[in-house]
Amino acid sequence: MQVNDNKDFQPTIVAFCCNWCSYAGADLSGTNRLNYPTNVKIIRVPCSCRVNPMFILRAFQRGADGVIICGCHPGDCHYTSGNYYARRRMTLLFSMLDYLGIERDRTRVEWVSAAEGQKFAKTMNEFTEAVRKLGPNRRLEDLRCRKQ
Amino acid sequence: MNSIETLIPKIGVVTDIRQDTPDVKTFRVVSPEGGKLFEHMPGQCAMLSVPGVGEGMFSITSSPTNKEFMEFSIKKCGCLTGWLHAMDVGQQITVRGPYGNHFPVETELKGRDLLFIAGGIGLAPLRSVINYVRDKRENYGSIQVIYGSRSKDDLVDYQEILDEWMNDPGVEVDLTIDNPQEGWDGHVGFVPNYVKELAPSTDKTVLVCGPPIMIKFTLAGLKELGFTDTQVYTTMELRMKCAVGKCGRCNIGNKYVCKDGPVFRFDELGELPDEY
Amino acid sequence: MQRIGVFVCHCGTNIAATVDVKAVAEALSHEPGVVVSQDYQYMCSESGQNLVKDAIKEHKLTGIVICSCSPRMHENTFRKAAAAAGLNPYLVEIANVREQCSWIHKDIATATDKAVILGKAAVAKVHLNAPLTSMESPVVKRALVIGGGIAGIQTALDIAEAGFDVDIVEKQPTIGGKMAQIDKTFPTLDCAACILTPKMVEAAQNEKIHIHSFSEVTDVKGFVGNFTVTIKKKARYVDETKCTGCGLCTEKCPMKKVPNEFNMGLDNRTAIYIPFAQAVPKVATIDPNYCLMMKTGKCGVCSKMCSVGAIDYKQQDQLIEEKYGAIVVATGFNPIKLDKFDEFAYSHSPDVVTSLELERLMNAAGPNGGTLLRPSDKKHPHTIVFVQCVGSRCDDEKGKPYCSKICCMYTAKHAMLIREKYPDTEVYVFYIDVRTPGKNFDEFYRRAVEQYNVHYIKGMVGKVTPKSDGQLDVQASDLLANEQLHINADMVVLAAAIEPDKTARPLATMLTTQMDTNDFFTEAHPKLRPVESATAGIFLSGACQGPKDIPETVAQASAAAAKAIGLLCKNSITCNPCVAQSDELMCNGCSSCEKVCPYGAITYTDKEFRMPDRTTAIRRVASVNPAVCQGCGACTVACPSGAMDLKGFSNSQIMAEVDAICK
Amino acid sequence: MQEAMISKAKALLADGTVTRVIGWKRGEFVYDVTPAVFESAQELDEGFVYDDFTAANVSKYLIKESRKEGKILCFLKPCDTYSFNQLIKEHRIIRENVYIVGIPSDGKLDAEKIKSKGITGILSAQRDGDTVKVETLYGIETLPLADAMLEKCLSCKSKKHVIYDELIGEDGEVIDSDRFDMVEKLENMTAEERFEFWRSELSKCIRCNACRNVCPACSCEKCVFDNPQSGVENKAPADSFEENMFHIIRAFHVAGRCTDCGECSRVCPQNIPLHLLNRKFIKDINSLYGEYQAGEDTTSRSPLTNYDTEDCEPKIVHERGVE
Amino acid sequence: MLKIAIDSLGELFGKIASAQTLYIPADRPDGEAEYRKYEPGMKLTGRLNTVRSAKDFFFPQTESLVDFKVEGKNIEVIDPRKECEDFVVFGVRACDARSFTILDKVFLADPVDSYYKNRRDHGTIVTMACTRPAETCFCGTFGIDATAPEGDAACFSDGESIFFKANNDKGQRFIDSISSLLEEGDTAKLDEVQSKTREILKKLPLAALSTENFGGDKLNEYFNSDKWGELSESCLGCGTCTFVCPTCQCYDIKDFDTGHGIKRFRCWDSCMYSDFTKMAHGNPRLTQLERFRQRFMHKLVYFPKNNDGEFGCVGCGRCLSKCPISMNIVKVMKALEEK
Repeated sequence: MQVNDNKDFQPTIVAFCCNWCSYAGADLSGTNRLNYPTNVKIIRVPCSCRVNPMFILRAFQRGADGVIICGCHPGDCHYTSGNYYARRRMTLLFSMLDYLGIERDRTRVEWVSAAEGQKFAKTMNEFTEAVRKLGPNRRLEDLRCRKQ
Repeated sequence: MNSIETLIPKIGVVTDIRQDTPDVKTFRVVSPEGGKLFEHMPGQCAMLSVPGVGEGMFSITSSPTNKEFMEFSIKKCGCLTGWLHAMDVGQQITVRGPYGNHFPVETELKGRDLLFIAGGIGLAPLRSVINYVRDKRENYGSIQVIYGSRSKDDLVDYQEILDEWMNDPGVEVDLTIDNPQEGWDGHVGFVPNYVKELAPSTDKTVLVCGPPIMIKFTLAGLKELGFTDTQVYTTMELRMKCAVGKCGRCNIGNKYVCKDGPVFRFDELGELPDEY
Repeated sequence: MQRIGVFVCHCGTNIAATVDVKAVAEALSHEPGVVVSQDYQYMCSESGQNLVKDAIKEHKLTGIVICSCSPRMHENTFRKAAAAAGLNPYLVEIANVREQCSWIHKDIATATDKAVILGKAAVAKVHLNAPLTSMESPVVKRALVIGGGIAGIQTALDIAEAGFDVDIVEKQPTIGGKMAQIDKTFPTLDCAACILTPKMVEAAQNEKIHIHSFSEVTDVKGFVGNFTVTIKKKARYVDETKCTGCGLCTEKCPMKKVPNEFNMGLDNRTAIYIPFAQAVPKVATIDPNYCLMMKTGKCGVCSKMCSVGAIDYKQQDQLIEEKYGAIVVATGFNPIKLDKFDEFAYSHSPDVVTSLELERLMNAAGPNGGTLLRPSDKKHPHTIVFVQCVGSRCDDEKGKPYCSKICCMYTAKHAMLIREKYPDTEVYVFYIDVRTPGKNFDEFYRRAVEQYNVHYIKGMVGKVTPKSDGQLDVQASDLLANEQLHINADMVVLAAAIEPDKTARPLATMLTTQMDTNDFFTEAHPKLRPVESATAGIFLSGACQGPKDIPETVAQASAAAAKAIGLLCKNSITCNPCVAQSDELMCNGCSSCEKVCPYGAITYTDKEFRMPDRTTAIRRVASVNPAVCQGCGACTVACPSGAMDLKGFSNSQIMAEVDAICK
Repeated sequence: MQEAMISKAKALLADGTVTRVIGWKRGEFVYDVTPAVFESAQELDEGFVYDDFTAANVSKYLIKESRKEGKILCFLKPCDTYSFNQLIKEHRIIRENVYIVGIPSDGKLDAEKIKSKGITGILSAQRDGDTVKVETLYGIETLPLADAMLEKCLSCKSKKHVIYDELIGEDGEVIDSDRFDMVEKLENMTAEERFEFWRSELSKCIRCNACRNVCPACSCEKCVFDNPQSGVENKAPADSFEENMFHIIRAFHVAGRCTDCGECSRVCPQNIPLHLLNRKFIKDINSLYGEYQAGEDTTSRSPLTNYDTEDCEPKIVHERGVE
Repeated sequence: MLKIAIDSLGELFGKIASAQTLYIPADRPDGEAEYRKYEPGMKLTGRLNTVRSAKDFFFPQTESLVDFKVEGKNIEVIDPRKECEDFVVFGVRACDARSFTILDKVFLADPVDSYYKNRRDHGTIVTMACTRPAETCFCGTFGIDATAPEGDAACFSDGESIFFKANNDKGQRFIDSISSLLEEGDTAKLDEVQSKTREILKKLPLAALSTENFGGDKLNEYFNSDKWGELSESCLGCGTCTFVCPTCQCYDIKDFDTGHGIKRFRCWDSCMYSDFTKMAHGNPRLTQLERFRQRFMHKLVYFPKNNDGEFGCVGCGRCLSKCPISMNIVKVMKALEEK
């Protein structure tokens, strides 16, 4: 596949984190000083079910190279069922993006609890690396927004 | 490129902001180097814009005889106007214009007795004409201004009306507000009724501007008094978008408000389909 | 146009060491709408807050952005500060540049860049923030305590003391929990039953306390101040209101071969039983798995014996629904199952017991009436080996990664008690570390070693092998002496790790509270809010939150009670104003949102509208009950027309953040 | 059939059951029929038509029509009944104000498709078994029926009417169609090929909104893409908005609600196979969450407003198909 | 007349494309035709016309008008206009060729639209006479001769060769630039083809359609016609007719925040869209009836009234083919004419 592993490429990564689990998990990885790349920028949402597919496409249009959605583990949603809806929505959306020929590794859903600071950092490290390997998002970007 | 391009705006600096009424502010705009951005005639409009927020057409409220700056009286009613109302002095905006036709101050109106009838923010475009004819007083006959608003606080340019127009011996000003209010000892009542009460001479040429409903009843009142459509002018700037007669929006029948208007004589409007 | 103030916190050096705070403030000062951008040592300090307040007034700010620690930490602090300065508290946004920036990055340049972007996102969002006002919702003046161990009992007593009704739901036929099974308590060595049972009685007698024993919580709806809980009262086949607890039935019951849970299965009980003498409520319960009447339809002895006619073989599970303002979780712990620890021969030899089994073996009300005898041959044991950390501090799957905290102390207690009572018995304790922080704990441990000559050996037991002579070969290593040992023991006692009760996980789901990976409930803040869950109105008491000894449990129980009382004292609570809202003009009435709402907060009504074509039309539109909505946002995505939006996290706000991050 | 329908309509008008009839009106040519409302026997005689070109799904018009005074008669083809049912489920149509007569359909012809075969100057078209005879200004052409039939009819999913007040003719059955074949074919391409395929198709979009405006599932009072407040308003093709946002979100918004009526592809002036987007969602929903046919009934919960605690994880996308 | 053998068209296109960008109508996999930038090997379509008209080259669906950079209270205006490069649009039909007369009256009227003019100045339109008109064609209604198209230069095919004729100086320059490939040819066969085509044109189903009942003087009569309700009833309010129309030129001006500046762009708009006339003060055309009426009144009444009787339609027939519900200008004309 890709010979060039895009070592120097600095992807822009948007992480939607639910307020109750994953955002707290992200905080915990901060509290524990667990390093992950600066490429990851977190947007706090109340629940993973707040993430509208439009936000994801919007991020890609505006130049994001990867989008990750983090929520409570299934069964642990603060709102009982939000992440179940998110799971269906994201599964279908990702499947559609895949169908449209968009690189699969640009999107990801990960369940991270408030206690999983370690997992959060690990996930972000892995995801960033996967996106870095893919190189810049060219298939979903809006050219007008490309950084000059 | 060598063509007269009007879709590319100029930069204007807001040098003064005056709160006229609770929802109307008057903005003074000059070019970054100082002085006016362009010359205009009374009744003409300009397209003001804040990049990223939007463009909007506003009548130029100041008189062309003012050589230092242009003024726009703007009522807060949407996204762009909301933004304009929130800005501070020193803010740059973009301006393109002037657009549209103007009141025939140098032709039909010359030498005539003039009656201005305005309601609410409708005074904004007429103010340009009123101050123009006041400054070229010798060219015109009598000047009468009938102006009304919902309340005393909603009278646009009230201070200027008090300080200048009312002190100008050549101008007769008749003010009215819709409902009685403490501290108001002037006339109370709607503009169209007040016009009928005052029963101005039918020799006068009338310039009317205000909300559509006011215009409608005023016109009916004027007709009762014996005025004809050919004596009455109005301006309608509400419908414009591109301002250059091409985007295909502001037409009433075959007339483009931004190009053939915004100033119309009522007999011209009468020929158009009832779509305004 | 907005007038936004940006305030960048140094957090001492927590932020400033890795993020160039001055550069951040400078970069953000150029963002549209930003009229003031400052940095300060500690924004959360009083002077820092004053700086913010003064700027709000001086610059007539319409929104503020604080670049600081996590909003989970100080969002409320700054919201209050804003409110104090006359700015709506929801016009405050926090850019998390500590937990999500300075603490995880090392390179100053990139960390600063990231902090600027996070700040820009917050500025972009605050541009679109709308002032929000909180609604008030009434508080039901009644609390629910789930779990009737010492934690639950203490919490209930404290809440009742404050004058509020409180219900205890206990899944066992009696309250009392683990403490009731314990013989003596460390470090005072007083009898557990002697200090617990009075509290149990007190709870039973308190008019404000209502005990639902042999019951479970099956459903929880609602929100802080207004929970609706369904409690299943399991059929005990005995009418609680009639039973006097005389015990005649239990004496006469012909089915006497039921393993006695209370004594850890070390002896038997009858099919109709009262767990122990001091049980509260002192009511018999029929075990339908063993009752001959229920299994074969032939017996009915207890029914015949019961003079008050309390026996009811046809009794059904009963569901009751009750409203509560606060819920305290006190589900406690259990020792882990040791079937995976084959090396200790727990499953193979009856003489390998857990510490809790030892408690029963030593207890006067236990199977041997308080005499310590080997379970296998009821002989007096002369050599007893204690193994510490069985399943605690364990890296692999079969155990738990955490320290169970109480084992060191209770083992010292056991060793001491044995040596005291049976001086001829040699006691060996194999440990990894001996942890004795706590008042009088280390003194207690040293007494065991120095005064009672308990043999403490640092090292792990490798294998316990039952020998043909009935003794146990304990193969172990002494790490300090660096030698392999073989001890012929009569008994081996395993300090099994403790884990949260199995009922906790489904309960957490019902309560929408979080648990950690070990199924302990997660507290709202590990330091500052240790007895609250992150879900408002749900409090944590005792070992359900983490391993605890009795004094700690009782302390936390009272703390949880205090928190619950604080809530119940209020007549109403302020609701989260970040709730969904439907734009009726855009709403299609399709019901998608209604279907995904977990709270039933959305209803549809037919309303008359003036349509764009100047006609009026009756349209079916959604409306959200802001007191019921919890603001998850599921409806906003289900809504195709975008009519449903979430205040505080609106579509445009989130997209503005996205745009700011991506540009 | 047309005659039977006209006489049924006349009878229902005459006995006062309905005050209006929605159907199709004859045009200038053989194929340009327009959905229209008829109010009298005379209007029906003059213009009502039901033939090989009456493909338009009239169910969406009933949102508006069912809110008018008086009951309206609508003739629904099997596929149209699914759309109608779905609109009932979404509370968009007032059922009491509609009288449904189910009519059979053995597939409709597509003038655009005939033209795309190089046939021009169409004067008439006649079905004859498996062929279609087209009379043109330049002579008579014959082509296989499949080359002249609408895509949506070629992959017809059902001849069964799921809702009606009465039927003309016999009711049919749900068909075991091969409608997912093309989706599967695409799934089996490489990501690169899929991207190329969709980019070349979707980049043709001129954002005329015909697909959206004709779609019975797109019945929003105001589309998010038209609403300046939504933050994603976008009027005309600007860079790749249509490829990367509009069509994806439109398909997502109708996912679980789309009955696969095929109108989007029928009306697309650029012949973009938009139904393949919707069918992808339908196929995924069927395979991941169990068979579901939108519009089959008026009560079941749509897959996207439902869940199962044992649902698959999104990473299933990574684990299956061709990368 | 100068001609080139059809077999040598590739050579001709190659030559044109070597000097400037060349667009030709080519086949698409779906059987429709569209204008494409010429690349070697590309063939001229056999279809009568393209889905999208040639107006796209001069008035593209979206174009950048002006860029802004905003910093604090200051705004920088960046003029993105560049002199357009020369290009040729080959194979434009007579109907589309006439559309430029109409578009010119809008965009080149004072104040001149420099974006459009720039492209007009640099674009050469080479038309192609029709030989196989379709049933939807009614260009004759507007006085257009499909066998003698306008444009800068016109081409005529006799089935074997293509003949060239200049209609103006620009067209002549174009022919001069390719004259090395052309040879003088006999037009006898062409004349025969042309007369055959004229016969067919007379027999077209819409040949009888006339504009005599339309024009500026019908303003109030048609505006107040009671036919609009019925005609607009099934209109979906989509923009298909507008966007495939070679003469529709309504546009909107919008700002787009790219994250590092504001792009003000112009995009096509449709008077059929419900928000077309929506402005801060309200929307004067609230119903589909009003919007539908506007489109047809504009083409059939307002435009001729303002432009010496020139109608805003060229009879290309695209809306007849493409309207999702088959409502179109012909049906409107016929309905309005009914008394």
